[in-house]
Amino acid sequence: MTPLLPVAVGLLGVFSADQIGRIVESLERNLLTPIPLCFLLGIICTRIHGGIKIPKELYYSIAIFLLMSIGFIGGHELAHEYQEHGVSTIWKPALATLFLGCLTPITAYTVLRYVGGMSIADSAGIAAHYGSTSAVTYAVANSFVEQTQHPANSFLPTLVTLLECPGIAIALVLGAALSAKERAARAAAGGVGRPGPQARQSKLVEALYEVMTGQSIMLMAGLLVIGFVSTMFMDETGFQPFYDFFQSKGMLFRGLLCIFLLEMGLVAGERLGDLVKVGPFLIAFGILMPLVHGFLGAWLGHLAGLNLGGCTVLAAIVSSASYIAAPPAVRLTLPEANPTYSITAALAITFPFNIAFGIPIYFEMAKFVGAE
Amino acid sequence: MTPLLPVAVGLLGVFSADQIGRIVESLERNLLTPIPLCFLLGIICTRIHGGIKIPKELYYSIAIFLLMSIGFIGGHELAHEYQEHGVSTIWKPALATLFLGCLTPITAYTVLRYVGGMSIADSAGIAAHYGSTSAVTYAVANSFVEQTQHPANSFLPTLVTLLECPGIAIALVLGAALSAKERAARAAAGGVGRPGPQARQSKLVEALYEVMTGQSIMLMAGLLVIGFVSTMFMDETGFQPFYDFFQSKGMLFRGLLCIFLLEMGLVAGERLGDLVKVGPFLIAFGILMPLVHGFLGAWLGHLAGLNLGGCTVLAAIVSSASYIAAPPAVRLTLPEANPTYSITAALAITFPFNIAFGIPIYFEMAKFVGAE
Amino acid sequence: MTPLLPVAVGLLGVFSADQIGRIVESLERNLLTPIPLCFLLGIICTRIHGGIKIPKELYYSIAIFLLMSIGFIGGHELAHEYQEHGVSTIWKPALATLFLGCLTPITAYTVLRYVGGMSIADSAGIAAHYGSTSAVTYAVANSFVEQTQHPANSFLPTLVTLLECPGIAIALVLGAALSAKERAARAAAGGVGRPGPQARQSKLVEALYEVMTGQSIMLMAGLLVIGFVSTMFMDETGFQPFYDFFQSKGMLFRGLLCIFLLEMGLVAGERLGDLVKVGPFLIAFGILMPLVHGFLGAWLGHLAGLNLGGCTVLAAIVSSASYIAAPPAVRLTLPEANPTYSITAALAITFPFNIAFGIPIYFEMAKFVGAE
Amino acid sequence: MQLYPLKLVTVVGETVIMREIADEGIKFGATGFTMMDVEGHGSRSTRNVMLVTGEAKTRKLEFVVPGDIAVAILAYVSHNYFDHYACIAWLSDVSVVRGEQYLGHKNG
Amino acid sequence: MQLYPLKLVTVVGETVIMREIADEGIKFGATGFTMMDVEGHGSRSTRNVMLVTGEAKTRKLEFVVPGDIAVAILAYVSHNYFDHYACIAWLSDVSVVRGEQYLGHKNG
Amino acid sequence: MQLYPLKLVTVVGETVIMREIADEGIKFGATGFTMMDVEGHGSRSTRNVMLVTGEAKTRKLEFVVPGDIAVAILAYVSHNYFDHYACIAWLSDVSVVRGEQYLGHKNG
Ligand SMILES: Nc1ncnc2c1ncn2[C@@H]1O[C@H](COP(=O)(O)O)[C@@H](O)[C@H]1O
Ligand SMILES: Nc1ncnc2c1ncn2[C@@H]1O[C@H](COP(=O)(O)O)[C@@H](O)[C@H]1O
Ligand SMILES: Nc1ncnc2c1ncn2[C@@H]1O[C@H](COP(=O)(O)O)[C@@H](O)[C@H]1O
Ligand code: NA
Ligand code: NA
Ligand code: NA
Repeated sequence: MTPLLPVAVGLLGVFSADQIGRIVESLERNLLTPIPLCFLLGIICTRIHGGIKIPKELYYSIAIFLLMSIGFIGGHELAHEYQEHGVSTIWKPALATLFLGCLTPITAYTVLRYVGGMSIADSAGIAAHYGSTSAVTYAVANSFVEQTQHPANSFLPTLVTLLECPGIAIALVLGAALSAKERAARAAAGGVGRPGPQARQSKLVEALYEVMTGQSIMLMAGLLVIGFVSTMFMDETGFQPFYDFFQSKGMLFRGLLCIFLLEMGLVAGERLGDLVKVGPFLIAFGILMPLVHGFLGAWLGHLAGLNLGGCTVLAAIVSSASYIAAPPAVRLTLPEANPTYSITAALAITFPFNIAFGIPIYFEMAKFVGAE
Repeated sequence: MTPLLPVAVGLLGVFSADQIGRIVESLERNLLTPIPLCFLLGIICTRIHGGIKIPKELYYSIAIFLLMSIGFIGGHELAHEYQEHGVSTIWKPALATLFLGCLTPITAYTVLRYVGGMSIADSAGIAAHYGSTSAVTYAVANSFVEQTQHPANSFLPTLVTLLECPGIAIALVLGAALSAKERAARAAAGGVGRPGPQARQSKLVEALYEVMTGQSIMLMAGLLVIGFVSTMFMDETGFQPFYDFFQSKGMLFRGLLCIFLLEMGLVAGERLGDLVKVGPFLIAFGILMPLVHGFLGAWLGHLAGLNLGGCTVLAAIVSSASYIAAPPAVRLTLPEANPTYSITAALAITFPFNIAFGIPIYFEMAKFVGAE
Repeated sequence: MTPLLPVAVGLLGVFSADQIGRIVESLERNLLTPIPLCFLLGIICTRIHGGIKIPKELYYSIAIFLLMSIGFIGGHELAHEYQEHGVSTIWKPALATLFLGCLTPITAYTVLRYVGGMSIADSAGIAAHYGSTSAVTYAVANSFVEQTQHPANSFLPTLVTLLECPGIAIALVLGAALSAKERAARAAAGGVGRPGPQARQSKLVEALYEVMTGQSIMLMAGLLVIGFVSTMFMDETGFQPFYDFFQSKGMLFRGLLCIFLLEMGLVAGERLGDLVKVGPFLIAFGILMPLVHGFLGAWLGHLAGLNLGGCTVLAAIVSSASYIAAPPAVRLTLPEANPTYSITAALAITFPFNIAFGIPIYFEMAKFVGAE
Repeated sequence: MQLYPLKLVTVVGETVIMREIADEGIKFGATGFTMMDVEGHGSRSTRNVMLVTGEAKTRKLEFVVPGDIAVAILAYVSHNYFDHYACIAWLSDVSVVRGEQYLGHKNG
Repeated sequence: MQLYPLKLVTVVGETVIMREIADEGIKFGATGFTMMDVEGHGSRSTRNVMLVTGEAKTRKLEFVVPGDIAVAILAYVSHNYFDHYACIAWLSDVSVVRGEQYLGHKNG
Repeated sequence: MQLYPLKLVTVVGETVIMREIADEGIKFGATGFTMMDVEGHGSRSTRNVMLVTGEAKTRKLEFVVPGDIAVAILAYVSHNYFDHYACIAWLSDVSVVRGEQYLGHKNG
């Protein structure tokens, strides 16, 4: 259907029958657990017009908890890593992540604009989503590798934080620059009160600042520092209750993730109806682009020295698309972009694909490139 | 006061002095625990116009958690039961429950219409409430039997789910059918835009579908399946955090139940003022009908092979009245029914009666019919 | 700057270099823990216009949990204390607390009116805040002393409850009485519909009743009774899950306190801008008054027989200012008082000062007066 | 600034019926609606039953529509809900920006 | 469709006083009211103090009433709250379905 | 009871633009505004993107202002948001208590 297809099929094609077998097995192990099943329940409920309604305050509160938890436990583990190895093990993965954060919006834009033939605004808008990351995909991937007894390197939350911003920034600047001419023309015709190029630019700066100081970054980075500092300065008994509260293997994190995924399923279910609207290209894009980005993530992660779990998780977050930070930023700066496209792709295609199939595939990819 | 009285007194009369003594003792053991005491605190607070205000989002979030928890742990226990006995132990209690679900709205309707002399709509509306069930009464009854070291059979949550629908359906269909003539007459006189019998019927179908795919059923049945599947396919370490989160003996379930009951008390307290409005018949109905239904539940439960805890819990849920699923369904399909009657009976009479006195009485009833 | 300064400096001056060293050390130990760090994160986030937004329902729900927890565990410990010592150890601290509750609004009023030269309404309004107490300051102080292995006496939650009301009452009555004349004059000039002295008085009574039956008192006192009763009548296995849920050393309490303090930081951060408006006198007042009140608390607490942790916590709560119960009561009864003054002082000055510096200082004060 | 005179129809009533009224308004030709949670007190408000769910008991619904559609909606509400449900409905005049968009499909 | 001309009184102000105004409106003869949470900004909005509870800082209150009751409510609000509380109040014309129900008991 | 005739400007639109419009209204001279969460349905409401945060997707904004400021706000909204954002805006007449306070600074 698209040039992406052979590439992706190629990526999967290099797996032997044995590896395919293992993928299927870990798919099963992954799918028949409460977290993806709750997502499925949400989708089913929406499709049959069932009555589950998660209050948005609960949903949002869980999001806050998950972000704080990712940050805090990340900071805690980072402190241990730091005490043992200094920054020697961290800087390479950090650089690799930043590089991927800059690369993925550009690959996504190129494919959308030149393969898919979408408008500048739409291409840039969708690229902003795929250049950023989804904290919940991180959480699910992290749960997956912990369950397979291959926990990721401790500093992965740091990488999530690093990955959040640059992709959105690059895509928005790209979109703004490229569509400046078109807009200038329309603005000239438009008349009174219309924001000129300057208003546009100040809006762009504003939107970027808002992404960088947004909820996700502030909570993850903030709690990362807090987790780091408290680990360094507190004794263990004092630290324990905070650790128990936030720990990602604990009952609160896993249980609340179930409720969160239930709501995600409810929302994604509503978007399934839009699949027809977005057309086959975007559906293919929403599945194949993550596979490509995921492979890059696993591969560069391995080169940068991440372990098997770490490569898997990095692949998952690089391949994932943001649906919290990106949408309002794109809406404000690229109003011509149709949000139905980007949200449907990120939420109704890529997210469920990653949760159900992507993560086990990235796990095998990570093994394939040699991570352990 | 009503023919119910002698029946109920009769039911209690068969108890020996010794058994009465044990009822009093287990009343005390039941009443002086945080869950009913929080309910009491709520009532007191409302009566003295105190300032406790539980945000409805918290209350609703706890309801979601409780329903998910009941389902998930039910599914988990069911998987163990199924692995050991297949369906041999389950089908009889399931049939008994369905039978009770069909019987109780009819007994309730009959008593309300012919003993109480209430209108068709009001009788059917209240019967819909008493034909369905209250998940919180289930949770409290379950806590009670666990505290008395007689845990109920594992598949009780399945029975709660089975009990939710048929009672409402039967009562609404009954009410709609019986008052069709009256309505037809009024509709003829009413003029433009008034919904004819067809609109009524489609509304009834809609309301029944809404009850069947409502929040309670979807969450309990959905999580029951999820709990079942994950127990079958996951290893224990992976399953543990989910179990810890949802388990009904755990701190989250019990603690959140306290907060929930506090809010129930606040709401019931407001309704206490309506006791005068509803009159002595409905007050008697709200206490004696549950005793009758409860006895039937304990007895049929025993015949179907439930253990002592199981009979008690079945009695409690059969006797309980719905105040979540039933009210909007009744409001939509039987608009002439006065909601003050049904809600006051369900929430301000039967619910507190069951929480405080009913459950220990059903426990003794279950012993009396021979359950162990 | 004000006569308070020498007094307070004097209080600190009596410490030896060694003690000062220990204060600095425990400051560090206190500051570099998650609870104050989350507060700091909140302040930073607001100052840089970051995007953290805690839904008010989450914030309010945590408040409810904290109040219930303080009460319940207090009642539980009180039951143990009572079983061992009767009321012999409790009545003296209770009297001391009541005395402090009556004294502090008067000292505060006097300083504000005669040293600061503020208006009657403003002085009374602020005094009402400082006469009452902050449950969160209690929670943080309690966490602090538990971390230093000097847990407070079991009945401290009782004292928090006792301290809540009288201060507000005294300040409001004072303010109402003293400004009655001014108001009478203005009311005469004001015309139709203006509430006369009687309306004012009934409003005062109403406001006092509302404070006494408000959320804080009802939840703390109510759960205190529930905790007490359940400890007396339940066996340990039954009690355990409730204990685990509410216990103040547990993960829920500590973890949720982090989220709560984050929101407090967000709110306090917004108020920091008002520091300029309130001027240097009120800033000094917000720091020095608590030191004076704190010293009185530690000292009288010691005389009444409290242990080291108990004296510290009593000092913290006596010195703290209410920002939940007091503001609406003051707003209703003293409308001329400018709420910016009282809220800024209580929330942006005294609360952060206490959390960061006050509590360790009170700990040393308590040692200094001889508590152990 | 070209403004277009239209009608604002406001309905306040118990939650259980409001979604239905909104859908019916669209059928009558309204191009959209705005709905919000409110707290209400009236002569029949005790009829309100959404007691123990996360929903508000009462909701407010607004349509910006041409006069004929406005009257049709009000007639529908009056005939179908006034007898048995707690609700109130009224009409007011508004001048709408680019109001020609809201003339509706008038299939009611 | 018989519509009845009445007045819509709207008051927006800090939460602490709104319940009182609603009760007073009922005393003036309103048959009911509708209240909702809003977010407000005005010249005195920093007076707003419900900072740290679960309540909104500002609320909006509406009465559908006959003209004389409307004026009585506005006068009451103006005299009692405008000096020291953050609030605003206005009046508009509405045509109410079955409006005779809302004429009020006029005991104000 | 002295009442002052002013205009009520109402804007309903997707959350992402509403704060901006409120701020702009103040710049045009409004002395304040009132904003609230609503649920909306219209011709373009699928453009609404605040899907997965705690915020409402749609908000409603009201200004009480003199006629000239009202027109300026409506013109601004119409020119800047009607093409690409889901929103609706209208004007109505109100009589405001102590209305001289809301004449605005007219620096727009
Ligand atoms: N006079 C009124 N002014 C404003 N709102 C009203 C009035 N009367 C009733 N309402 C609203 O309409 C709802 C139903 O009113 P009712 O049918 O009188 O119980 C109430 O819950 C209020 O929200
Ligand atoms: N010009 C205005 N337009 C709309 N609402 C206003 C206006 N001025 C004030 N308000 C509302 O009235 C409340 C109190 O206003 P104020 O007394 O000016 O602080 C504010 O919080 C706003 O919700
Ligand atoms: N005819 C209407 N009546 C009332 N509200 C409307 C109407 N049309 C649109 N709206 C509101 O304006 C928002 C944006 O509308 P639209 O731009 O048509 O998608 C919707 O979400 C509704 O809240
Ligand atoms: Na990505
Ligand atoms: Na039942
Ligand atoms: Na104090």
